[in-house]
Amino acid sequence: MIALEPYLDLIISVVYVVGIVLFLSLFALFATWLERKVAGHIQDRLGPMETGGWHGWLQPIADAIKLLIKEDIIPAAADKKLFKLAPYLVFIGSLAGFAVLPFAANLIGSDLNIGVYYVIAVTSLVVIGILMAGWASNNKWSMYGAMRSAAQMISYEIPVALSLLIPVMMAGTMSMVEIVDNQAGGFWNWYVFRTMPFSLIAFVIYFWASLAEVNRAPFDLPEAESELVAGYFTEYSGIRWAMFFLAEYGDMFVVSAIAATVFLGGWYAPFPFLDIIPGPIWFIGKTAFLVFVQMWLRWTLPRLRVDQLMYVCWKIFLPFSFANLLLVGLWVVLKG
Amino acid sequence: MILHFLTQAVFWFLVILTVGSAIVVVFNKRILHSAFALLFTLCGVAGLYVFLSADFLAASQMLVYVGGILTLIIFGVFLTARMYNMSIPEQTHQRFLALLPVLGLGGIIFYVLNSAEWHLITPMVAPTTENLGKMLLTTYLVPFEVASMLLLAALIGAIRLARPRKEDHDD
Amino acid sequence: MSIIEGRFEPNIIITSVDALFNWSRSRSLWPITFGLACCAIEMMATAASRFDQDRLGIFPRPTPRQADCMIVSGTVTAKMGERVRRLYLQMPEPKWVIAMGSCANSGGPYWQHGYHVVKGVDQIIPVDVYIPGCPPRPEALLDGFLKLREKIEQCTIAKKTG
Amino acid sequence: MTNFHVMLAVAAILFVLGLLCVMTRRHAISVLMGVELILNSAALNFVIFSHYTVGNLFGQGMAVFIIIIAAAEAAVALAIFLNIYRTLSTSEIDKATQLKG
Repeated sequence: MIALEPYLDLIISVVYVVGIVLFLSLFALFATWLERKVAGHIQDRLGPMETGGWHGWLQPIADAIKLLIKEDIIPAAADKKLFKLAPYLVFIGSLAGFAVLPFAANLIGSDLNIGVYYVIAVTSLVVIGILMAGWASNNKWSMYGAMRSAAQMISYEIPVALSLLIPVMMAGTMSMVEIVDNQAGGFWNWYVFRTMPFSLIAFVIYFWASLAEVNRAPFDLPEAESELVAGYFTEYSGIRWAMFFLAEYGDMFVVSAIAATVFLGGWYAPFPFLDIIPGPIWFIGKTAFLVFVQMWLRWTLPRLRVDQLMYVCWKIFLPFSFANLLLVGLWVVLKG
Repeated sequence: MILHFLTQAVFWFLVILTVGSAIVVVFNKRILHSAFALLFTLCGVAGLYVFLSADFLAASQMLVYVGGILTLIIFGVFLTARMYNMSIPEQTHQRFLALLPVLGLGGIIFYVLNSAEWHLITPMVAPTTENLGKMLLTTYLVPFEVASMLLLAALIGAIRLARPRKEDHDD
Repeated sequence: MSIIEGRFEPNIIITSVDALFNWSRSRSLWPITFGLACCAIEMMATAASRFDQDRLGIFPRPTPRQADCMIVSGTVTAKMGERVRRLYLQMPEPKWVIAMGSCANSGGPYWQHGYHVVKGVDQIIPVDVYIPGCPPRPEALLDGFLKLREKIEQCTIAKKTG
Repeated sequence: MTNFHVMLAVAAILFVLGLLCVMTRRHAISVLMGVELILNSAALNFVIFSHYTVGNLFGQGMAVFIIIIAAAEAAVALAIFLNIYRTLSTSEIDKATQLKG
């Protein structure tokens, strides 16, 4: 009998990592199904109905198996090494964010003391991965898509970071768990409702800017079908493309989960007596609701032009976030 | 024991990643491959910062270097080269002539590293962000403000320089 | 061809794997839409709320790299024929083609005097399902997809015998 | 040989490689990459010494300043390279031999 005691931490981490990867894949799969259902119902259709009986719930499984056994094309004129590397980078960038998401008080990969900052930092990998994919494909649509995407993600990182600083300032810590703990006890304690209206503005700015961070409509210019075929993944087929897709939905989950954590009270119930329902359910529920709102917006709003996109970021979101930050700082100082 | 072994394995992986990709940066003929290899060097250094219990610095390294500077560099390559020429080759010059002083300097550095007597202390592993923040806003307040001014000046200067001139476009 | 195809003898494992693969392939047919003429309007109508091809898991993709089948809907002129063929070649295996409407089937009204029209898209790429009509109604296109399903369900990844 | 020595060696190698990059390469942006390597090695050295021999955070503070300066330097340098490319239509720094724009 081997003594398991010293390896317990290791085993727990490995199990957690495997669990997170599984969760990400399952979430991404069923998010595609949900997206098609939401799109269908918004457009007065039904969406997938036939595959697997009840409301076509097996549709994502069929899609996934099909993509796995599809031919994997690497264009002859592409830069093969970078072409193969890019999907992994994007996927790692998305997966790394999951490490600090607090599903519950003790269900977290690692409660880093720089949690929020860490998430903003690892997202940079996605930008590089996208640039790599766009360039290595040797295709002008990929290139344009990648350039647009990188410009957009870098610009919108600033309002995202500035609005995330507001709850960080109010909590006095960047650790995810401590930020959530400061919001315990009812929805009136959530940071989105404290220091009205500043934190509400911060939440709105964060949510809109995060839509641009993950290239979702109305900021989905990098993938604009009508002008750029499919943006930076035009040349990707089969399993490599599936990795981009997985990463996109993983990113949606990460940004929504951060919004739920720092603004909407993380794993706490909106009313204290509802705390008997376990934390992870609240956390995933809040996140899933925000993901749903992202889909809702995608199928409701038209796409912005490139210059409008940059205008919104630099001339509207940025000044507002700065003013917001100053005012909340003043509030924190005055309150002592 | 096994944890220690794993930590050492990760450490050596980071060392090899950093040095190996830095070699690619310097010797690869394709400039974009160099730029993308720089990504791994920067990530490796960020990982080494974690081993030095500099967590804030590691995240800053990822954010500023990878998210900012490296993206700028790649954009720079795209903008100053024929974008659709996949190889974007580059010739190097005086490689052997340059090798002499560089190897000499490297030799001196390694000699010093080997011969010096370091007075090592037992390193402390603790979160540094809070103390670093306090330090930057008390002891180092003036340099911090100067750095902010420098960033602002660089921002304005870069925009002024990179902007197309009036005669370049018609509107 | 993907890596698993044509490498194994037919046996019980392969046939059950076949069933799974054929199920997934036939249930998730993503077309690259090649709207060339008036048939394209009917194709769009098939995707819209009344006929809703997404019910069957048919989900249009903008790029050939991610598509499984191609709906050639409309008149294929000689000039467009090159592009049709190139986009067909860019699709990853396994791939299928649906020729929608008389023009794509046989040249349609241009079959005799249309010097500029390809007399049927099957002259340049292999076609799996022909849908007659000028243009065919959306129901006909959906029926074409169901026929294509039947065809896919007879595929196998085993070695071809004989 | 401890981790301390290995890391110092890594920093030294980065410095040497950066120097070589600056000296041999022609494309302006390659030179910039060499400069980044050198800056990285310097920052790494600061952090190593502050962690292993001093035990305070001053080295880390210095590294923060190095990162700030690297960001400013990269932005300005790229703006200048862009201007050079626009006026001289070359990106090789050896060709940019005149100050007149």
